[in-house]
Amino acid sequence: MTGGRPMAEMTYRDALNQAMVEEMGRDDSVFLIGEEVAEYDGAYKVSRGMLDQFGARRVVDSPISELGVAGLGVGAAMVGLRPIVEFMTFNFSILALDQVINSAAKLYQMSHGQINVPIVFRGPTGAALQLGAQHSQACETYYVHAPGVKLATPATPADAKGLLKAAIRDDDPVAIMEGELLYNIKGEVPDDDDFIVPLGVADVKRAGDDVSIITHGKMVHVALQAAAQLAKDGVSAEVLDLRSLRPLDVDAILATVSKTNRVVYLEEGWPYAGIGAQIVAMIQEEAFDHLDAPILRVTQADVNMPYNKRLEQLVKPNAAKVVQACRKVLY
Amino acid sequence: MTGGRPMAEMTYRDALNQAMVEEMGRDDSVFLIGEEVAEYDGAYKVSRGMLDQFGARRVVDSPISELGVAGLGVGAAMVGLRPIVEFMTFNFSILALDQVINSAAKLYQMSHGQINVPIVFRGPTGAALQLGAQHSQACETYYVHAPGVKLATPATPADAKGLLKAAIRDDDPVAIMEGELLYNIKGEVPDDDDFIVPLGVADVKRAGDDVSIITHGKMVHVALQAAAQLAKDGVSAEVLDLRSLRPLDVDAILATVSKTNRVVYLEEGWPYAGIGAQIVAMIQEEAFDHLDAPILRVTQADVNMPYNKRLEQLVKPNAAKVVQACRKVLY
Amino acid sequence: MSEVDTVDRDRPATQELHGFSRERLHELMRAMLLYRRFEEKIEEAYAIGKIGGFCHVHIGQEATAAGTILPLRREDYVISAYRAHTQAIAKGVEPRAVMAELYGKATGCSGGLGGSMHLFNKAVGFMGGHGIVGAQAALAVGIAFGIKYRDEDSVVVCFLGDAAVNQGAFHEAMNMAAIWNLPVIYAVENNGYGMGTEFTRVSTTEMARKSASHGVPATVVNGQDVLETYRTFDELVERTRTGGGPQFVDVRTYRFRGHSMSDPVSGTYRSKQEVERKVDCEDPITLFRDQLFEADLMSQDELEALDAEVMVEVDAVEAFAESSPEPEESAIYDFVYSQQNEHGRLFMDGHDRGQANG
Amino acid sequence: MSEVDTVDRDRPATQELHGFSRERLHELMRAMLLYRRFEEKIEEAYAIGKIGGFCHVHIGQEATAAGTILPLRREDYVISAYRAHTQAIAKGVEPRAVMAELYGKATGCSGGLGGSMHLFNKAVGFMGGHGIVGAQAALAVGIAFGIKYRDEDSVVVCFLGDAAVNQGAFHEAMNMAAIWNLPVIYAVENNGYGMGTEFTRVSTTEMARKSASHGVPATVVNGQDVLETYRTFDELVERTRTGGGPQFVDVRTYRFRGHSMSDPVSGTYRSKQEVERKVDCEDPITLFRDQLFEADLMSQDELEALDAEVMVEVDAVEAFAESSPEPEESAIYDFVYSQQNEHGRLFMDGHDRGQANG
Ligand SMILES: Cc1ncc(C[n+]2csc(CCOP(=O)(O)OP(=O)(O)O)c2C)c(N)n1
Ligand SMILES: Cc1ncc(C[n+]2csc(CCOP(=O)(O)OP(=O)(O)O)c2C)c(N)n1
Ligand SMILES: [Mg+2]
Ligand SMILES: [Mg+2]
Repeated sequence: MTGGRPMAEMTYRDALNQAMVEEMGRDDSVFLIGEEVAEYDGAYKVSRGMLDQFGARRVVDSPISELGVAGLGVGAAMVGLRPIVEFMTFNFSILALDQVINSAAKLYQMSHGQINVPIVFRGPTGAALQLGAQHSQACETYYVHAPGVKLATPATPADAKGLLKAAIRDDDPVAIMEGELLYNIKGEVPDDDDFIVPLGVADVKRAGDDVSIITHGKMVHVALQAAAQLAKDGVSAEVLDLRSLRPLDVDAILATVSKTNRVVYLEEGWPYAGIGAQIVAMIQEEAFDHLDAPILRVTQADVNMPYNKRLEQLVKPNAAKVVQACRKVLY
Repeated sequence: MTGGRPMAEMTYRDALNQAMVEEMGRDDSVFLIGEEVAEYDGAYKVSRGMLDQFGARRVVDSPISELGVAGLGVGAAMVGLRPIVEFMTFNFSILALDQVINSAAKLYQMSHGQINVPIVFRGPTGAALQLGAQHSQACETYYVHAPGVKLATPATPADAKGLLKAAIRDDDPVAIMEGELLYNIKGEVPDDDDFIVPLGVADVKRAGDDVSIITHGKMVHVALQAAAQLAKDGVSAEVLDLRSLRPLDVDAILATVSKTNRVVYLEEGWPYAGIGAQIVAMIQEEAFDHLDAPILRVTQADVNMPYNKRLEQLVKPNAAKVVQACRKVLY
Repeated sequence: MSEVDTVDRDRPATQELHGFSRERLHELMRAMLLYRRFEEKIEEAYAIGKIGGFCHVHIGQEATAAGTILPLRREDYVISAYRAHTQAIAKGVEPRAVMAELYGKATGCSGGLGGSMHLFNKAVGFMGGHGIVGAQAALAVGIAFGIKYRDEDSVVVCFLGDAAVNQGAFHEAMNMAAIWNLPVIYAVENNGYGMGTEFTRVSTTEMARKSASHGVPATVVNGQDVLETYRTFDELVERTRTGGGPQFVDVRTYRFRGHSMSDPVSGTYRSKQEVERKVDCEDPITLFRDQLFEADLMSQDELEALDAEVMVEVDAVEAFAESSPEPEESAIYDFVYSQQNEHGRLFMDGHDRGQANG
Repeated sequence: MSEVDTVDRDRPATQELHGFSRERLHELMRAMLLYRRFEEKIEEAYAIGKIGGFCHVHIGQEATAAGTILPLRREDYVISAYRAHTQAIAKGVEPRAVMAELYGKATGCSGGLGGSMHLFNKAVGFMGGHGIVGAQAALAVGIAFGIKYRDEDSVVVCFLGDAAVNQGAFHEAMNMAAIWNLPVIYAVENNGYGMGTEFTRVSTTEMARKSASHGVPATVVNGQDVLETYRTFDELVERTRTGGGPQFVDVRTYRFRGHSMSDPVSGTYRSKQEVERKVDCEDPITLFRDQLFEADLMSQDELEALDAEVMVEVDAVEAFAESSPEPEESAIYDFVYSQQNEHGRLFMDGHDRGQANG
């Protein structure tokens, strides 16, 4: 991926920050808006220092009006700006979904291509720790079901930077779903203003032969843990990080399936009409004869997230559950 | 299903009306609220005559405030009323989704069972004719992904009456998704105040041996057309109408799969994380060895609905596409 | 209008009314006649199935389009709801492109993809055509944000129906317009009803109070009086253009037809008598005609000539729409994404299967 | 309070202040001390990891809970946001059930499933504990609708933060409350900030104008003065209870702590000096103490005794929470649906696979 380039170690948070800073540096039409993004440096400090660097014209604290702010972003994009709308978390973006689905996703079509909407919606998705039912939702399905929006879910600092930069440069609406529990993780990030990770390219985060764990976002780390555990027992698991959920790298999916013939889909969200459901349906359609076992899905339990710590852990997907599912598809 | 009971022929519209009138007659805590439901008799005339019969206390015209009205309904349900919230169409309910997902679906859990939410959300889903991108969306996925809400999609007048009555009597939030193009269809409906169609029971709308067309809602009629066409060529297709998407009659699904070993899922909505994706994922997991061919999905094209009549027809699923998919799974 | 001069038949023809030149007044009359004839043609075409879907006309509300939009510059923006034919034309969208759009043709202003509810022409600043009640209020504030961000001196006029002020989006948007002092004018086309619901049933306050929570100044204008509306907007637009911030205008009007093509003109929610009284006494074209006749700024013959001219134009428009080609099938997939990414599959229905690394 | 009597030390102890009996005044003081000590205990417990998640305390805002809720009846309802510990206690939820909830225990008022942000006790009319800013405004109007529907004479008090008035849900709800004249009182706990955002940065109007669009009467009250708040609410509640319709109240207060446990008390958005000044001059407990001392309605000894009493209570509460059992694992699935349907599968993760006809 990064062959020979100079690298810098940084957190996922800082990688996102750098992506925004660089893109705002190269293009005046890019601006950031959201609750607490300016004076407070972002609820999760992702936009630290940006107000100082770019001023209140381009780093804008909004009222708590998710629907209105999303609409404002889309309107600004209609006249050629490139807004980055930060949702404090995607849980709150359900309030804004009308502007995402009915405006951002549809304007290019309704206007017959006169108006494109180069907007980025970003923020953390999914559960953190003990935040309870309303603050612990993985929102991917709400953003992929209707066509017209693209979606990426970076798992590492390098992907965070590269995908966010790709999203900002993309001419269509792109959602970037991050993770509260990812912001502090560290990794090597190419030290290059033009480093991008193109949308639509999956990444084999660990190569293996016996079983494929396909996943996205925060769960990549759980998959890697599971793969490490399996390795101890001599099972070689491949971990494919989709990175981008639309566009979707189906070639990479089919490649890992035809390599291992056994698949587990791991996701943070609920099962019903989840991302995994779609991937399973596609694989069985396009690689039916390559499957030696049914594909299993490891997801959040199909319940609302409890506050209690122990129950929360039981509800969330984890490496043990992934290992178990892998063993099952391996018989 | 209806063995020997006296039947009356009526439209789907009137069946829904009858369901509400009967339930409001037997339980004062049931009321109807929505845009134009009272003085205007409903945008699609589903509530015709109800204002006269029950008065403005129980048949309530609301402002155009989908989020607020949904929240009002949930609040009323929190103190024991049984609101029926009519969305003029489910397209507009995206504005209300926060109250559906974050209040209705979660209150029972967050309150540890102190507060249940016996609310019904109903109205048409999906496309009608030439209404363009914003008015032609099948919204099932948005209502099933998060746990806590039940969902049924009646295809016939009898199912409309029976499922709506079941929904009104259910102690949890239930969405009933109807269809603008279904309101005028006629059928036999049991003439019985206590006729209900329980949630969670699928219905074989046509028996067959060679291939199973599983579907729900308005598409049941398309499936039946396709089955009739296939029959002319000697192919015997079974049409399974799920009727209820949560709870889901998995037994019935597995039964038809193990009978025909070949499946097509037909739905009006988009493919990505659609209902079909879920059903396919479940079938391949639970009946892997019963499948002689990959399951194919027939869906709306993965695009925004165009206004132009001919293009709209191309985008929508139809009998010809279903026949083609059936032929494909039959090789 | 009580202030008009008593006309002396022997005087040479008057040259002005309230600062509008004779020529400008004729243009205004022509515009309103065009809107009326154009939408009457739509009604005919709808009746015989040439136009489909939901279709909402402005008949009776012509002065609101003319009086609010004609004062604008080309670089200004207009954004509206699903009742927008005459507004689109007023902003400079070609009538034939609007009609062709309703016919679902490739030559339509949205290529036949949008239909009556989704008219667009970015080049002349007509930003749609939106079907979700109230949503355009938030988009408008974004356009205004863009104007200010770039330090331009355009303004946005955002139309809303009276029923849209009960949407949260409207209030969120108006508050942001206020706190950032953005150049947007919210014009409520207050025809008294949202479908079958009279405004007084869904609000305890006057329309002009709806911006009070947000500190946006409100103005009430008789939207059946094209000159009053025009002068008011001329002034408000100037104020907003020069940094005066957002405005809220209650443009009082009345819908002469049903809510949409399938809605009867009168019925359960308003009486035949009410509609007849309004049509008889508050037709904006008749009122304007009377003003012009009284001020001796137009003759019956001139009026008839104008009307004949627009009828010819409307016939040509209809012929254009009728004879235009249907959109290509490729339009189905060509206008979902403006950027087809180099990698990966965008469409999950198999459309781009096998392309790129899909 | 400027109106207090000058106290003559030799007089027999005063028996009343503004119509509050000595006993009632002591109760009020005890309540506020309890809130303060209770939340100080929460801070300790959070610091050592006994409590998790987001946790928002009311320290500095005690008078708003006491003054607004203690005038209510048991049959009245309170609904709030995520900052609600003291409100729950004021409405009658047992302190130990609140603390146990924060500890995630089965004995918590939400069985350990809700946590700090989702406190519930339907039996005493405490309807949550809601985490989506503004959402409770719409739920409140529904509860009020239910009261009116059944012709009961309860009222609902709905708490909102100052930042919540910019949510569309608030405006939609307030409008419905007005048009149906519903018994709901919106009480803004106006602590001047939504997280790090000062109210004046997200509104150009005073808080009291926020209901103006909807015609709901507004009142401003000093929420640091428990008696003023109490009397105001007593009166407003009575008015609303007797059919007077909705009310909107700007309860002016100040948050002495950070927004949540992870937020510093002062920092980029407000100065240390500002906070110190407020803590020194506007602590509602200190202000109330001074009033009582001046009116000779409480002695230092009495105050200390009360404080010692609540400290003992809080220790017991904490011990209860600490020693309570964790919820059963079955709670995970038992509280998603209240009605497990006879047919079909409700859970798509395999939980009820093989049961019924799942
Ligand atoms: C969010 C939403 N809810 C409901 C509708 C259905 N609907 C279309 S127009 C309309 C009435 C709007 O009335 P008003 O705003 O007064 O505009 P008018 O039609 O009078 O121009 C309704 C309820 C919609 N399009 N969007
Ligand atoms: C819809 C929504 N957006 C954002 C948040 C995150 N959030 C939680 S509290 C808060 C600030 C609210 O401030 P205010 O309403 O003044 O209440 P306070 O915390 O001061 O009591 C924000 C932005 C949320 N919970 N819900
Ligand atoms: Mg109207
Ligand atoms: Mg606050």
